[in-house]
Amino acid sequence: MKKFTLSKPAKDRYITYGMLAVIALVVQLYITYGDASRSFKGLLVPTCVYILAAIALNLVVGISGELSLGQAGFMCIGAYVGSTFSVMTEELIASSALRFPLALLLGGMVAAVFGFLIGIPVLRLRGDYLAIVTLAFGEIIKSVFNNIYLSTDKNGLFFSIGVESKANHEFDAATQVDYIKGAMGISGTPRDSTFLICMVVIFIAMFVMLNFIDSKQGRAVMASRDNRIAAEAMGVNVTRAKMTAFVMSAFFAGVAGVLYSHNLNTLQASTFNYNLSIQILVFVVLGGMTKMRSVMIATIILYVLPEALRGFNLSNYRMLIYAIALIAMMLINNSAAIKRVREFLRAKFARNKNVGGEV
Amino acid sequence: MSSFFSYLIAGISLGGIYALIALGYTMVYGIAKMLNFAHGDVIMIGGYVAFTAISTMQQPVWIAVPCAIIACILLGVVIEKVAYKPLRSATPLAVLITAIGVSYLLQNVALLIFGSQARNFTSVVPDDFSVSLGSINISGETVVTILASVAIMVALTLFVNHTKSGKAMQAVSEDRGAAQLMGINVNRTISLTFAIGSALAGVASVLLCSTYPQISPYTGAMPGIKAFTAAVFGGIGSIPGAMIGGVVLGVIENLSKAYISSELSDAIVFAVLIIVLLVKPTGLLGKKINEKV
Amino acid sequence: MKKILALVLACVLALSMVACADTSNNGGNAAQTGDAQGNNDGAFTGYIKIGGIGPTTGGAASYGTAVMNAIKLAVDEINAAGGVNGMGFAFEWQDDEHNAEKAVNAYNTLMDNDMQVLIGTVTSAPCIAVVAEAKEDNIFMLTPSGSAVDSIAAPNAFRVCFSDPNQGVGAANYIKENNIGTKIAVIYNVSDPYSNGIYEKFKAQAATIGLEIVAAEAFTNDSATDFSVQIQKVKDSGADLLFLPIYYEAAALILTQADQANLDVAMFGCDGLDGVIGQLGDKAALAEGVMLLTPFAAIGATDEKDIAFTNAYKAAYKDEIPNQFAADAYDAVYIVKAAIEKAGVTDASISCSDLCDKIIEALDGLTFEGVTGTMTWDIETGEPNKTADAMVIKDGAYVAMSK
Amino acid sequence: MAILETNDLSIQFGGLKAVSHLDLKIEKGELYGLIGPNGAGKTTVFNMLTGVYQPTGGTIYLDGVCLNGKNPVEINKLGIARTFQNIRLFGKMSVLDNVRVGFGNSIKYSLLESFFHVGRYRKNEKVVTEKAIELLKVFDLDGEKDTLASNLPYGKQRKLEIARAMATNPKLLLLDEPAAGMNPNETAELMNTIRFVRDNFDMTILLIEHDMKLVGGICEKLTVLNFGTELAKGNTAEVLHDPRVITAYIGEDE
Repeated sequence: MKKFTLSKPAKDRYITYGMLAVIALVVQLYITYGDASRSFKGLLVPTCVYILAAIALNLVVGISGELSLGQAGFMCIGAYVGSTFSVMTEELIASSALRFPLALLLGGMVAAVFGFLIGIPVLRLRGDYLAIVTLAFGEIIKSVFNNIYLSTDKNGLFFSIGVESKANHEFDAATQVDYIKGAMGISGTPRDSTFLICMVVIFIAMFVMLNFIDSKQGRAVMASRDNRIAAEAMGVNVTRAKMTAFVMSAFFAGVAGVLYSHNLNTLQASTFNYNLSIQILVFVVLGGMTKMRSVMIATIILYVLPEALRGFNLSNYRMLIYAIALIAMMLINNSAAIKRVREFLRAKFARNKNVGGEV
Repeated sequence: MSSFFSYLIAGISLGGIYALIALGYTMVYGIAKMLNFAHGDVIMIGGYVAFTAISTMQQPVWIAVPCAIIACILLGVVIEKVAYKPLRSATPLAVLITAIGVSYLLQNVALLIFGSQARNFTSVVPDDFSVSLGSINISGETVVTILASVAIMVALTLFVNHTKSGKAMQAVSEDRGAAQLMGINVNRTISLTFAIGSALAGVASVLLCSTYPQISPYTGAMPGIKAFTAAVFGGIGSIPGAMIGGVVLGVIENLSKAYISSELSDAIVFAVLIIVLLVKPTGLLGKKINEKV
Repeated sequence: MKKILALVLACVLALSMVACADTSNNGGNAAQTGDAQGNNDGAFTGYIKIGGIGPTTGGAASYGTAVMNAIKLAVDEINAAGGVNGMGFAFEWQDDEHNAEKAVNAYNTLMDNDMQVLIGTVTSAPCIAVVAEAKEDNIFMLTPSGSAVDSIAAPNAFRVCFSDPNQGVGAANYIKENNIGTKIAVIYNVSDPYSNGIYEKFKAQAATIGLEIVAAEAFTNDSATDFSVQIQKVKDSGADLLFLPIYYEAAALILTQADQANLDVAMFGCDGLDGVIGQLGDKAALAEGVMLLTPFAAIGATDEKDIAFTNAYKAAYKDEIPNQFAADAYDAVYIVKAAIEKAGVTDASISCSDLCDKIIEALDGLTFEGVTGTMTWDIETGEPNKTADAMVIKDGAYVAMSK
Repeated sequence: MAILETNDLSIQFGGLKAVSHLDLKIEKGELYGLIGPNGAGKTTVFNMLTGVYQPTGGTIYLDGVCLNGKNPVEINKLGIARTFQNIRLFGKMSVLDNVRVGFGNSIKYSLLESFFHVGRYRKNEKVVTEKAIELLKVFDLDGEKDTLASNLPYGKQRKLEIARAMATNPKLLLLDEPAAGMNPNETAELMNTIRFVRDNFDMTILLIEHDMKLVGGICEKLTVLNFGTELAKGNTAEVLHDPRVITAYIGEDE
């Protein structure tokens, strides 16, 4: 009888897929048949958005080994593109089952194109310099989108950066429709993001990313991370490898942005500031920067923690507690004493010794 | 022409503040190799201490300013002991995230103690320090800020190059392991660096709040990010670089507001930063890194 | 896996801290008030639960805190005075960090806690997100300060303050009619929907009625400290009036820096400027001569209601002077009270949707006299009809401008 | 025709002439040694051959193709693979993956195929994995294929570097001090492995080494470098007995 075996990374992948399926099923059953609270239901889509943004960032930070502080910028692009598309085509394509996937794809693609363009200069830099340039791009994107105006009237499309030219433009008031309104952003995006759609998107993203990691292109990325010079000597085109990871990350961050914008009725560029980028980075780092599913779990815990604190009667202390918890987690995770305890435990249960295959 | 000079002076004034904060950033980064994202918030706390001393307790400036500086040093040292020291051997990213946690913590503590309302800060600089150049008036705060940042830059350079502790810092910065083997107490050196960086934060806090006479729990956040940008601009880790980076950033910010677009000035500043880093990947005065194969 | 374990442990740790903090904290400005354990134990037949949403952390925290404080003050006053139709008000506040997504989370939490009336949200953008939710629940929603047009884009949403276009157009017309200035310069916050919204309409209206705008200078939330360039450009433009559709914190800095730069023009602002005297502190003299269109004035108020409110607020919150946000929120609670009284609701267990219908019905034709003026509502749009008084700051107090 | 030929190869760093006028000629199938005292410029030669540094003078030909001006990736594709003096493994990847990175350019499938693990992916991955495990068997590393490279003991790390280099299917293999840090037993084993590789894979090998036992044991020809210039070259036995070489190694008596 032929023995059915799976390679280690493949086995690991199926654990992740199983976990996703179980989460999707249990939560969906709970919100359909159980008495889930409003806030529980309300948190589902945002949590999924951050999971997607975080695992996408992990592709750059964990797998590619570069510190990026501009994830919010790509989310911003995806959110704006997806939202504008949906708002403008809401009448043209009535079915959200058709329109929403198109919006997701479009948002992701445009973000990926920007990822590529930004990647060209960014990936020439290393370390903290790369980090500050991604931060700079994130801020530029936010700042530019904050100034975008897009309207139509019977004379056609009007687009401007800056309020001046809009205020000077003569519109046909009867047919004027404002889509993007500067700092006010976009209102009235159809609310197409549901928990199930989010889970399907996360599943696809996870599938593609994990498959990528277990392929020659993915190994090239990790090799470039571990040792750039050796990777080049082994014929790995380091720039192309890092670019692939960067663009993929931008794509999924863009998709996360579309999911985000289709969960709310309103969208402003100011939401996508560096604080959001840092927030997502926190999820990734606390998730250990290696396994995608650890990043996912860290995201769930860290996003839900401050929201769960709403239930207690101490709104003033909510963010304070979050800050303390964050520091405590970092110290617990990294302190030498805890590491020793962990080593000791590992030695005792030597069963799973040093397993390879970064997933 | 006269308006150009006034933009320039305003830029230098703004840049002086950035430079002062950037010096603290660069000092800590250069030696401890960590981005202390909480630096801006230490400044905010320093500002509140000075505010409390001056406005609430009616103390004179010569008591309030040292109070702010000492408070910042104490705070910096405590943060370092509690939050950063246990992570000496961890990845730089772990320390970065911890610093972010500290930043949130300081903001929220200030929010609870002092409330969210921005407070009016009484300038510590007497009015007669201001200088008039023709039609252009340079405020006393600007004069003091620039003098202070130049003095601090010179003092830091002398300290790092000519004292035993300073040389120890350089050694730790070059190679922590080797420094340890040479008998340098790495932990103490890094703690000293934090103390100095925090003292600079104390000076910056008083001058920042005097120049822009308001203080709120979020006062330190944006100047912190801008100063970090300035430090990278000048070549992070380089003391004169931080000074030049700060001033150049301030001038670019104000000139782009004046001549290009006041709506997009934030974007323009960051775009210039990107261009500079593409031409000089380690900033204006940064050291080139060569990896031995 | 062990890392995850550590994470979970840390969470448990954090939560246990929460529990500790919970028991130790009863002071400060805790957000919940008027619960059954209040001093009117048993006096009320039940409680109408009012929810409030706004930023109490983050950069916009001062606005949210003012609203939270004012609602609490009003609720306490009403409960102490015997409530409404035998019922008391209960109040719960949730922070939204000036973020639309968090505002929706906050709204959901409040709905879980059986909110019946929503006063909020404080800032425009999150308000738009919450309106979409509130529309589905048909809960009565009254925003004290969400001034964007879309902030009340639902039949069940109303506001106390003016809308942005309303203010922009109003300011332009007032300047023209009273001939306050001919060459106008503007400094506005391009990253703030409020400021941007007013400026956009102001500019359009100025073009229509023939006001000349000689300089329009922007700043952003990220660069809201140094205004020297903007001030210099205003100076160079030869403007005779500076229009400031911005909030008082930035305005205080602009006034300080304009003084340093020897800029000598008249200044004119909207309701956001209210609070500038307090913000300037010992430099309050700089605000002399500044004009603003505002329905409420805490300092130098002559109206009885305004004085009473200002004093009560100062007494309750460490001498803090109430700003426009606080005044709007204070009115909001009393508007709800007036509407419930008029509707004759006596059963506090009424569903939020039924209560909403009754309140809206009552609001139709209701004339409310509050600290921010006398107002009625357009039931179709949810906009208030009220007049803004033009004020000028004289000797550290507001004085009505003579027309 | 020689597989590797350098003519007048020189490099200068600022004013310092690190290597000057080096002529190397290595025939196919040879086991060639490059020796010399510390700081003689041996690793610099490797860095020029692999494109890490660009020579400031002279030419490099591999199998008739000029390598001047080419980058490390191109040179690897043309057929030179190397190991490093200070081990440069992909530390956080498994032993198997380290080798599979080496095979990266010999398998062809598109990014889209790797996203969904379809098309050529399955077949190619299967082939590559089998080949990689075979290669690991040669170096006696197949038992540790799932271990992280950084967790291997030192001697095995050196071997893994050779295996990884072999995976790129080179014409010429450059080994930079392969026996450094090994005990005599390990060194002896390594000598056998190197010979095995040369014989069974039909490989040409150029190695830098300080261990004279290894050099004397397996190298057929030697070039001795001193202060960046060629001191001697020829058959191993002759070169090792050359008095100039002995002086350079032991130092001059004064």
